[in-house]
Amino acid sequence: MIWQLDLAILTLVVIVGIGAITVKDLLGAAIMFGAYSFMMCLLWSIMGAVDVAFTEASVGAGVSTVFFVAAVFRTTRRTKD
Amino acid sequence: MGDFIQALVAKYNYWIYITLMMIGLYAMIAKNNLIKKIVGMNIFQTAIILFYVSIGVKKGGTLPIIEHGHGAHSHVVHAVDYINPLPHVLMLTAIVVSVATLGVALALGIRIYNRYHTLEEDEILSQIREK
Amino acid sequence: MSQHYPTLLVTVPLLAAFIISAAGWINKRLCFPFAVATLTVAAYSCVGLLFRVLHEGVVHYRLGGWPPPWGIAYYVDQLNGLVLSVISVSALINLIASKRSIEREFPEKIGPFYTLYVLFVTGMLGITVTGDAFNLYVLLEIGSLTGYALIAMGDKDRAPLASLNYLYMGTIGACFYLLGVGYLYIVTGSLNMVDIASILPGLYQSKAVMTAFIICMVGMWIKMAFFPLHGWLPNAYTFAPSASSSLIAPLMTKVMIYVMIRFILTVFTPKFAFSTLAVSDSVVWLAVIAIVMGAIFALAQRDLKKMLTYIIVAEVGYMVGGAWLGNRAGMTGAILHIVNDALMTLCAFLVVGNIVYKVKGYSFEDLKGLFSKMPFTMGAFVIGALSIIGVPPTCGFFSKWYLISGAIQASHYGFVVALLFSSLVNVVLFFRIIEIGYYEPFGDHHGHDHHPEPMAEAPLSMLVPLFIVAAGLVLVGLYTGDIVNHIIQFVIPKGLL
Amino acid sequence: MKITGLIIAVLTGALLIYATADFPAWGDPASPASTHVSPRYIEKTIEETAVPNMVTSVLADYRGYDTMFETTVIFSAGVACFLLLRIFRREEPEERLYRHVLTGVTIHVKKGGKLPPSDDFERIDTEWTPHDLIIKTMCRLLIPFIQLFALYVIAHGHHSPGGGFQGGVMLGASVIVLAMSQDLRTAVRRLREKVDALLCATGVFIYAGTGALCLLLGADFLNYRALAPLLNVDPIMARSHGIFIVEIGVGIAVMATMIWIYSNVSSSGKYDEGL
Repeated sequence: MIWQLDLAILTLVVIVGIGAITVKDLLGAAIMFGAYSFMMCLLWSIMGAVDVAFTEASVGAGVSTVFFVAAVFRTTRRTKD
Repeated sequence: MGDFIQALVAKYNYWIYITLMMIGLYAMIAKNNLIKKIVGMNIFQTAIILFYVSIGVKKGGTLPIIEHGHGAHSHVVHAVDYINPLPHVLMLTAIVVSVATLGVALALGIRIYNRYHTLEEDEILSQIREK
Repeated sequence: MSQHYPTLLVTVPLLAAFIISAAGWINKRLCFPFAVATLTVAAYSCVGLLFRVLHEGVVHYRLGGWPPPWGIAYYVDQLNGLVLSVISVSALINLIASKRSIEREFPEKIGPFYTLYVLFVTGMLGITVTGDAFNLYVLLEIGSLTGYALIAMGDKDRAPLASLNYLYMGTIGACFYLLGVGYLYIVTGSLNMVDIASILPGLYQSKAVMTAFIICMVGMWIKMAFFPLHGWLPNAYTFAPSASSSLIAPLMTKVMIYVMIRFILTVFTPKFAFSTLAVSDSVVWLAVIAIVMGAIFALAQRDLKKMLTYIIVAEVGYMVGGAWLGNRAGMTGAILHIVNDALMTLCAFLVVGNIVYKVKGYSFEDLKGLFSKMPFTMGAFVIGALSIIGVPPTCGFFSKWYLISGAIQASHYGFVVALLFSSLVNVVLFFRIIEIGYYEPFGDHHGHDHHPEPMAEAPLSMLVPLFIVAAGLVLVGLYTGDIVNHIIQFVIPKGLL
Repeated sequence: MKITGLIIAVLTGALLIYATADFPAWGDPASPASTHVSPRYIEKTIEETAVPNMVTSVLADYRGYDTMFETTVIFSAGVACFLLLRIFRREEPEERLYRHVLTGVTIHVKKGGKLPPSDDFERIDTEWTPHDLIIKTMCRLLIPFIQLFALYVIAHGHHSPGGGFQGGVMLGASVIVLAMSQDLRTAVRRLREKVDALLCATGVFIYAGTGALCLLLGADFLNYRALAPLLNVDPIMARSHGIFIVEIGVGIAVMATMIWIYSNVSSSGKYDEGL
């Protein structure tokens, strides 16, 4: 394990996570969430959980984000917080 | 120095999982927008998955796939050489559960939007009260 | 086949759910007979399993043939058997009773509705029968997801939002439970309940075990709507379609109470829950607040269904308080009340279903003159009301009796007072409804021309199941002694006095 | 509400951090989690199931019962989305857009209006995205390769990361990509809603049915050993093949459900104009 990379991704995950819930645009939040899932997937493959990382890459960063974007497309991008 | 960094990384992992969990929980309780709450819900669930995956980590262990090939059956497999696979299995289930919950939550959100034309909880509640 | 009862009662509904789902696309009329047949088989297996447990003692079943800590195992004792029978029988009765209203409310989507109905029952049965902590989480999610969808099909304006709020709270609850299981796993390395219980005694002082216990309990309390965490329940159950509310209201909260009792009794022995952690007194006080607040909120309501949901909140307080009194009588009362409250809630919500079917409303205004319009339905309602109040010989009296004697034994007089207060409030609540229904004439309040007929009773397919439940209330009351002596007393460990 | 949320989050966080003090050291090979139950999975997986990827063997065999319900969770989510969103009453939309293929001219057709039958026009979504030949062609080219890789992932799950879920999600994603690059109607023409729903039920039925078959053959539920006489192999290989059968079931169910949820969510149940 490369600990510098691990620390960097762990920090980034928190930043992207906070970004996803604070950004004032739902489409932005959906994309941020996709980035968050992808960081998580990297983190898990660093930890050796390849199957979980694979699933997260296809489910979390892939299909979940598409669902979010589809739902935002069907509703609205507006958000107050 | 190496030990210290290892310890820092070790603790850092747990702290990060707890921080992410707090972010998710806070978003689910405090946010006003229904989709934002769903984003928070997913962050919350992913944080728990991170926690489980960290349980499975084993220093000096490799991926949970046994090296095999011709004649590989002869060598003995030792548990210390491989990462614990059980948490990974549990978390595959948890990921699938989280995407299922996400689907249902978004379907409900769309139904609410079609009826009230907003996703802000306070605006919906005031529309309900006006009636 | 009888050695396979433990798995049949889960997998038969599961397999049938897929067939029903496919049948919904081919011929909608096939769905209902399939669902009834399935739940009949499940109920038969559950009752058969209960009798087997009574004769032979604890039943073990290995899924996939793997021995317990490695594979998933079923562990069925008298407590599981009892709760399983109650779940499957009440789901079957409700299915038959609500056929008409389902067909009227969702004519196009009968197939998916029955699919989710059967899957919900599968989830509840699976939670109850399983002996594996993680398997419980997965089944809990099946029960919850199907529950959200069933609830959201109700009132067009309010139900989706109520269901979404339930989803948020339910997900937090389930995730807390999952987190607690993770904490247990990190210190014990096992997921099997019996195996965890054998490892835990050496770890009682560990902070991780204590946190695991607290987190699991909070998760379950959210799911069962224990007082400060009950916010989702009233709206969700009120705005649900009548078929779903009479399915979910009796089962979901009761099953979660079963899980709580299972965790206290089997996973973390009573010694840990009641002695090592000195919180049982505060939990009973929380239960006292739950009962009092539930009763007060119920008084403030102006419609029948919402009033009943707040009564459920108070009843959850009864059971949590009884379980946490930490003595034999209290625990007996809590377990007995799981059975009784499931039947009472089923009876009350079936009555609401009949009223909604005929009157198309459930506010107090709609109840005027109902005793002359629907005498049989209201007759069953009176029996249910007597049982909720706690009048002998209905079953509600006996569980309340055990709860009160447990509270006196633990010298917890606050709980006694709360129980009596809630009974008094229930008297007021139900007599107010009986008064409206009996004395006030059927009003022409709907605006449109609605000529009150002398009698417009619900169809027989809705009345007969209701009568069966009402008779069950009295029968369970009369046979309370047998239930306690032959079933419940084996469940409670000898150490608990 | 913000303050309450903050307080609850901080309290929960504090409780959890307090508990980490008694955790075994991070990555400790001697921790209970690494020594109590899991060693058997690692050491015996080849011997007992003939599957080198332990995650697959634990997922589909040792804890196969969990996985069956996990697939059921996905299935119930699909049915739930359908129940919540699908609208069968087909209302004529206010306005439909058609594009003349050769010239790129867009024609608005009001409610009730009709276009002369001709192959020169193609229907486009009202929330119009400019016609982009590059995206459409690239996606069409990519889709077969995505599907091929997905099948590989399902089939090779015994030896490498992957399996029914990942492969199923990717198969679903290939159809979703088609729906996004062309339009929803094109994707639905390829995979009808009824077929999709039936596939969804069939996939999970394969899983649970395999379990029930073992039951009928006299063993415990999901004990694939019982399949040995049927498959004409020894009991250990029967476990391996049993895992493969249920992985296929999982793949079908997950693929169909992902498409089902996507179509319902992106068209809010109308199955007409999607993302």
